[in-house]
Amino acid sequence: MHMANELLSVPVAAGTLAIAAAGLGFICRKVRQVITADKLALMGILGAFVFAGQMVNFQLPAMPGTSGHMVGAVLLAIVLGPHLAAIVISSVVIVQCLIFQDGGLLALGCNIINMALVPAYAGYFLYRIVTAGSASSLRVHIGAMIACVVAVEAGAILVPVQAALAGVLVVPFSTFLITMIGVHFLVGLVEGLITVAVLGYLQQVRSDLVLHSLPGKVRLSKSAVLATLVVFTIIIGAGVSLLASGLPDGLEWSYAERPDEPDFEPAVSNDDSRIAAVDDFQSRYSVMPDYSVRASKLGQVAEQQAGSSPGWTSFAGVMGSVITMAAIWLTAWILRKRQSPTA
Amino acid sequence: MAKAIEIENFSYAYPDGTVALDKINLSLEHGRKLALIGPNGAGKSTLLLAMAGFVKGTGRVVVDGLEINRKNLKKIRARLCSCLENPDDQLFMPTLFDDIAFGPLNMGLTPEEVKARVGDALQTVGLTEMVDKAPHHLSAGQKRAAAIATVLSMAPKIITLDEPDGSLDPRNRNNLLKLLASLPQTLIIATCNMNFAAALADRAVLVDKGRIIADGDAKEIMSDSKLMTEHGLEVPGTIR
Amino acid sequence: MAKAIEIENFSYAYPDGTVALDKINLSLEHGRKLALIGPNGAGKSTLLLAMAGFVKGTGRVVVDGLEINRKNLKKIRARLCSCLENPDDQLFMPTLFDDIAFGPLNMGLTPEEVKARVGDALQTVGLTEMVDKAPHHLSAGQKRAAAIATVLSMAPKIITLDEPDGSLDPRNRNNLLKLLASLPQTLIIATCNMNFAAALADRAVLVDKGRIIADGDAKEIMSDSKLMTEHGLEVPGTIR
Amino acid sequence: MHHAHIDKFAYQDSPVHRLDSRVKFIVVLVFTAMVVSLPRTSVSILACYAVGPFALLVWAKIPLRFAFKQILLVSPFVLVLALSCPLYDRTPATVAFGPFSWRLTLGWMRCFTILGKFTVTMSALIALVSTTRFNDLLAGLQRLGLPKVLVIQLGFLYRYIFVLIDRAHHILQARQGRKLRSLGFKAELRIAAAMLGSLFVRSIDTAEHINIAMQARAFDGKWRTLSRLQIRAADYIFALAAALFMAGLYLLVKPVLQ
Ligand SMILES: Nc1ncnc2c1ncn2[C@@H]1O[C@H](COP(=O)(O)OP(=O)(O)OP(=O)(O)O)[C@@H](O)[C@H]1O
Ligand SMILES: Nc1ncnc2c1ncn2[C@@H]1O[C@H](COP(=O)(O)OP(=O)(O)OP(=O)(O)O)[C@@H](O)[C@H]1O
Ligand SMILES: [Mg+2]
Ligand SMILES: [Mg+2]
Repeated sequence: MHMANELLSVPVAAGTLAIAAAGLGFICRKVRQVITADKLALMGILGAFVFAGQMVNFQLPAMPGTSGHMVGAVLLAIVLGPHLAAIVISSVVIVQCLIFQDGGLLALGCNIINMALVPAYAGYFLYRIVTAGSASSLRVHIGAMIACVVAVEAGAILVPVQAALAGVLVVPFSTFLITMIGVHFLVGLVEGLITVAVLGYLQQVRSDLVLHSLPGKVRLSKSAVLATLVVFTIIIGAGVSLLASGLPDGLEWSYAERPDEPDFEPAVSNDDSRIAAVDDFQSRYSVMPDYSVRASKLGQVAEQQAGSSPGWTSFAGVMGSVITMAAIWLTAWILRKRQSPTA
Repeated sequence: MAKAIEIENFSYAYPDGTVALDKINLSLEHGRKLALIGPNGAGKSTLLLAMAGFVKGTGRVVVDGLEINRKNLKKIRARLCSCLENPDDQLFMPTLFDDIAFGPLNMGLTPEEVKARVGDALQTVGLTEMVDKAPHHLSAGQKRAAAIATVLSMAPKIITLDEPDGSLDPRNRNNLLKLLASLPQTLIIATCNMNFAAALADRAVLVDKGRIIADGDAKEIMSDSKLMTEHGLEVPGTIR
Repeated sequence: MAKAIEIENFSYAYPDGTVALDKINLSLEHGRKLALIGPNGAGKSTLLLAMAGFVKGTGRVVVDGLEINRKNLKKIRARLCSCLENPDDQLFMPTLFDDIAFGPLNMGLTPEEVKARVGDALQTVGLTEMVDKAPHHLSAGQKRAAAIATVLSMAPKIITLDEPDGSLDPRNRNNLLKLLASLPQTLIIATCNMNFAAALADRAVLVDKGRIIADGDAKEIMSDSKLMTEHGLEVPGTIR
Repeated sequence: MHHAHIDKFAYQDSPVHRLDSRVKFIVVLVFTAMVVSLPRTSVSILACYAVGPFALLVWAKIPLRFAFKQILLVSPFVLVLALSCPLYDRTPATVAFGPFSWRLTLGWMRCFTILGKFTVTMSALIALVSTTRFNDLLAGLQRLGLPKVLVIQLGFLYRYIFVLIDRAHHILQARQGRKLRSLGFKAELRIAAAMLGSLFVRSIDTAEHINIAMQARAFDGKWRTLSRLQIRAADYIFALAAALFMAGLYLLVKPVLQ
């Protein structure tokens, strides 16, 4: 599920972008020695494969009219190893943003973390642990299935966490979290089924691909696998439980104000008099009041506003913008008209 | 009896705005072998897609008496079967058997009937021993034959083929010619190899820039050297 | 002067055991145009790969006086350049400019030289205006020409081409023929289209089942109808 | 999904298309950050911000219908979350707009802000990507510090999206042509897996061919490209104008409209 700009605050966006950039930079540096020339084309094409693969849909049972498709993070992690898969899926996420406008520029950090880094590593680790190097198809299939469900879930859980940290939504954290977990359990299940089925096909026609023998595949040692998995579980578990248990009423702490508690002080108070004056100005003339309008005063403010002037400021703003746009459009139209007969 | 294909005033533009077909009118009786000829980018492949209902433009396309629309599409697909340009696109199942059984299974036949169909189709194209092979282990000529078998097993009345002669050596091409000539079905073949078209078709339709330029007896059209060179083609050696 | 290509007793089997080349002996002077003919699966593509050092078998391959080994490989790549069968495999960069500049850049030329090379190559194949286009915006014939330009820009002495005539209509094929005939380089062309081979080559090598069956003057070999049909080929219409 | 829409307008020519990709990218990034940081319930100010992307789209001759369609296409997730706001925040508020005034809840205003911000930032992103060729954007991003491995990777990805989408289309057509009824989930899954698997195997084969093509052209593992990026006077003017526009909105208009 693509995170959107609008569900983030600038600090959260900047933070996640920094984490994603650092992570990707680290991986790119780490694999630079092992990436042989022949990996470059392979990685790019498998990225394109993810897009093309998403077009192959199939009917889901019991849900007429819906169809599933594969995302492919775990499949790529199994075939390419986690580092290369993380790079490939990250580039897929970047292209989704830059070409298909899925998820915004600011949300890119979140999306890389949720959809590329976490699924690639989590999926790969689980797969490695379950299969333990064995090529028995039962183990491969169970491993892939678990890896898909957990990888998809792990990424999905992060979405409400990030949104809650940003504090843009009013949807209670627990509701959002439970919805995401529920929906993505199904998504992960479908992903798991199709990944297992594709692995079955590959074992039949190109078993070398499944058996870790794609030349130059970057692998991790078993202890690294376990250690990272433990750390990862602790971070996710701790983060989620902290957010869910400590703040039962939906992370209101992150808001500057508590409408249900009129006495609640803003987390950030500013005593600069100019800012206070602007604040005051804003709250008095606010047509579309921000949360900074005290709920207790709201009725009052609204009554004051009714029929008085402040509505006109925003009216002027919107009308001015609309007129400007119309003027721009008209100018462009006239210019084009004038160009086309001569051209 | 209804015509095999009737197209009235059909036009189609790709999403990027390329007009691939422009007011096409065409009608074809059952049992004929039609060659769609034209230079690269003429619109041959698109016309074949339109006949099978894969692209939806303006105008009417009627296949064996059924107009193409959502309701009829399934019935039409059982009567008109298309064989794509690249056999690798057509052969995606792990074994040849699965691939050839795919269509009949979808038609709801019993397992015995399906097996019989697969056997017949393989025999027609001469691949009986290959039944358990994976498609990517077949040679170029065998892949082409297998792709045709996947379509034959559905026993359609009409078969469309897109450049079936591509990347085949002369012997394989002759084998394919013989196979296609022996099929009783109505065949519609898009190709820019004039020798192939001349050897197989009794009727030719010359397409260029999305329009039908000429339509008539294959020999007559293909021996008109002015017409052919004007549209990037050549008079086939066998006619000249 | 050294021969363009000298192959002595070269054999190669694919990892799955298929013997693709079996004791090949071949030598070719500079400036010749050689057609490698043979049926599907004969080993033509594999032989071209061997000439460029992409498959390592037993025996000796010497290119322009340099034996193929790891040390010489870089030098050889600047002298012999191969163009693959599918232009989509050859054109892998996002724009035509980048694609054609790829080889010269790898040879360590200065940016000015690279730009000059790109300009020349594009002019030779007649795609000068397309320089900023993405490959997926080119037509079939243009893609083929562009693939040849990517090789020309490296100014090699020897160019190998794998089925350059595939899926082209007669006009595009003639344009390609003219382009190839006008090139001063040594050309080695694998094809199973006999008309194309006959129009271009002065020497022909007939390959089948990984062996060289005949080697000599192109007209002579290709007009031997017994030999040709025995190996799945045909006498080209232009000779008959 | 069809690839015809991917770079439909990036190859046109207009003053906006000719701007340097780095400048455009940074301007759009800063613009997005500014819009996102606007207060959570301010809708009218968004109209002023919308002038920027609108001007770019019109100036670059990108049809507005295309932009709107594109925005609509990617909106579902945001739409669901935005529409859930009114359910959870029912604090009443009065909205005055010129001669009119309404009673609403803060939840609704949040919902409108989220959707408004979404529209404005998305149109800015669309203005960026439909006026910039992807490879120019990549070259720009590389100059801005994107790791080289990722740049190369993205270049290949972009190039082969078109090839593989075509292939996927053909495979889908082959299935569609022979699929006359549903065979049940198990068979459907098996068939989809076979299609994906064969696409995957062919992708790997293609990668092998590309390797050969690269090495045939003297590729030795070191990636070299000629950058043809160039910052010109027009770019400075554009950057200045964008900075003035954003600063003006921030300093002058925002406090008044609040
Ligand atoms: N997916 C597509 N998107 C946009 N335009 C397309 C697409 N496919 C084909 N076209 C264009 O439509 C026109 C007709 O294409 P079509 O593939 O039908 O030609 P054709 O006659 O089959 O050519 P060829 O001999 O090369 O196969 C061409 O101009 C082509 O560039
Ligand atoms: N990657 C591979 N693995 C195993 N066998 C292969 C591989 N590629 C080719 N072969 C086999 O090697 C032999 C020679 O193949 P090659 O591709 O050189 O033939 P060709 O003469 O180019 O045929 P065509 O005209 O079909 O291109 C064939 O029998 C083929 O099946
Ligand atoms: Mg075609
Ligand atoms: Mg070959």
